[in-house]
Amino acid sequence: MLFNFATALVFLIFGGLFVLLNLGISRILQARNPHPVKISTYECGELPEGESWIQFNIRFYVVALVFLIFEVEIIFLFPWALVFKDLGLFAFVEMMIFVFILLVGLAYVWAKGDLDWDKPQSVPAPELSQSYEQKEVTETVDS
Amino acid sequence: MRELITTLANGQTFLANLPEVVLNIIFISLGAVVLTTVCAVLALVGVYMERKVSAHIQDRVGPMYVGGFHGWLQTAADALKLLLKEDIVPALADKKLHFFAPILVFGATLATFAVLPFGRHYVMSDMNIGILYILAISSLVVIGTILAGWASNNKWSLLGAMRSAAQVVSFEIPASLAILVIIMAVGSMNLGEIVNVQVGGIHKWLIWKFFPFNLLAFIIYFIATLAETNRAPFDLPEAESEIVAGFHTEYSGFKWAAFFLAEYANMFMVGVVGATLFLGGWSSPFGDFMNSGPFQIFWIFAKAFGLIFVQIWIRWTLPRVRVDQLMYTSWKVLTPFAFVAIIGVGFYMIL
Amino acid sequence: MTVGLEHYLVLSAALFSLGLLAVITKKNAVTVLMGIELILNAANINFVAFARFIDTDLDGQIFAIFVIVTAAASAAVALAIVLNLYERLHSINLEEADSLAG
Amino acid sequence: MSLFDVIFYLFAAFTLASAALMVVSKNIVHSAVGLLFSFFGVAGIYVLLAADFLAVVQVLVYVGGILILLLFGVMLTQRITSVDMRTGTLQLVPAILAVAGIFVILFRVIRTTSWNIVPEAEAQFIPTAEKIGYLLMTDFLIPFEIVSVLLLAALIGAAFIARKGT
Repeated sequence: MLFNFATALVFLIFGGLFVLLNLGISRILQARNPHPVKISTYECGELPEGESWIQFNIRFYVVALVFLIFEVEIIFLFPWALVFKDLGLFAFVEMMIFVFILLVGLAYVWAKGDLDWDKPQSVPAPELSQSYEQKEVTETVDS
Repeated sequence: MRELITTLANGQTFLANLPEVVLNIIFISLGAVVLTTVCAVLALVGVYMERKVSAHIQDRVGPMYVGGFHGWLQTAADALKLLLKEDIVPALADKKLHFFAPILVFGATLATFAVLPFGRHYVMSDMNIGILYILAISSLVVIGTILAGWASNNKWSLLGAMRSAAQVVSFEIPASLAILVIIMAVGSMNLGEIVNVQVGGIHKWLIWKFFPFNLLAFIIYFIATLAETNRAPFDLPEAESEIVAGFHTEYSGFKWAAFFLAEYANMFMVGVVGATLFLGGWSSPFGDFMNSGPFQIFWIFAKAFGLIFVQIWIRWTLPRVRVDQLMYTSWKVLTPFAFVAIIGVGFYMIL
Repeated sequence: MTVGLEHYLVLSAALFSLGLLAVITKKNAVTVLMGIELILNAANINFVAFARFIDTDLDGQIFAIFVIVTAAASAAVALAIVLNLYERLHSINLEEADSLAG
Repeated sequence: MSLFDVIFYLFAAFTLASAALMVVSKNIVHSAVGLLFSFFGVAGIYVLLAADFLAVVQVLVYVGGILILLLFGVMLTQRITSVDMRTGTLQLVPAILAVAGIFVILFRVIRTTSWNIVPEAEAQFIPTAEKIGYLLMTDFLIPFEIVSVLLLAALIGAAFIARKGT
């Protein structure tokens, strides 16, 4: 058992080392032309505006919350699934009660609309102004 | 792997003189190096395949020039180019975390390769809770993504990272529940044992067992992993029309390549796990025919690349979904159906 | 094998102390929560160590699983409260949040 | 000192160092990274204690669940500039003294107690997941079902509180 986990750990470390090694190689090979514009924050060529702070929607939190609760449920479901073959009906009923209680929670957040993200409202397409349309047409003809 | 080491230690080679601990360390490191290379090469193959398949789907030819035959060296040349590129770190970025995030993401991806069975004896770490380990270690990738987005100190990076994290965690639940169906049927979390019950031909594959519930579970698993690897039609975190390149907007050079390699390695990992759980893993679909030694590696690769091909095919067929549709798919379609599959299999097994 | 129960217990005690330090010194509510998680981890190490060295049944490990579950539930509720607080006060500094008037 | 001991000391040092990083760090995201390493180190300690299932659960729930939730909480409540991300500390010196005192007391207690350790032979490295499944379905059935109620309460309560804030 220790051998298996040690192997996994070595793999994790080697993955990191692989990136480090290549970063080192890259450091030797790469061209370096530092320029203040290069290291400014990228905003599609515009000058960066404001701080990179966005008021995130609280729904991100609710999704993470529902995920966490179900993740915890899953850590009980896995050992249950291992012994399910042997224990049969009894274990099945127990687990169904467990799952049902948690599905009530899912039903709650579902009914309260916590899982609905804001849908884009279907706005009728704005009428194109006459002059704009004409300009488009003439430009195409010209080119 | 363990047996191999013991045989070598007991054999009449020069290796027999070394203590077992040293042998273990040598072999684990060797395996790690080999699989790191395999992982990188697989990512390159995956990128090449994506380009070629997408090109043919769109009725063009894709890269044709580099390396002669159908541009097969194109991705290798791209990798070389990425090594030569300047590594730009934004002035406002958190330098330490900016550096650390790609390492974490690639390391976590490679760590999942340790337990993947490429054949009856070709598995580095035959862990008894292998599949749970994969689920656990994959969550490090999410953390790496959030850290990368935050460390870049860029609006789009952060928004992309949050989107990516929310998406991955939402789809992790249906994926885990679909995997659970297999564990119920086999009674083991060891990937090797899961394959062992499927040896003997295509009719023994677990996807056909408990029809139609395992098939349903496979479909759920496939869709969920599609979203977990940020593939189209669920590639919102990288929706270039909305948020530039998502969480790796501020990454360049090899740090960016690390994310890219990790993404394709993840695709491959997901394909191998899907093939192992549902499609017989390394076993041949024709019973004993071509089921020995190296053929096992061929079969697992063929199945995994088959799944990757379907992923690419879907990417170039379907348009991107909206965020609300994404959440709808995960919580209101896949999760309830995954529970239906579990309950259905439970009934099958009791009756 | 020289590493025994006491080594694990000392490690756990040290981890507990660090968590406690975070809880009593930090002003930010989220950091305080992180400290609480450290304390729970320390307790878990004790449970598992006892399960290994004193009571070789797995009861200690099951307890640890229940502790993890409780930690998850408490983190979920606590963070919800923190978010709520932030919406009201636009700060999650615990010194400013000592009013019960809501 | 055997290899096992060396690994234990490495993991212990790693866990404590990253926990210290979490406490010392002024930046809250750096604190979260410290916490990440610390959780990971504790998972390693679990493996050394022959609790393989628990180690994976530790990573799955703490790193994959709680830490992500914490990071989401940070992103939702902080202005993401380095100035505002700093978290101040209160009464540092007396707190360190008090905590050090507590640690010394704990250390003394651990050293002086005579622990009733069972013979080493019984403590083998055997897979635990299946046994935990049996125990949950038999001896720990009532707590197991209560957990579902607890989780339900946490889910509904937290969703309710979070929604009220907006």
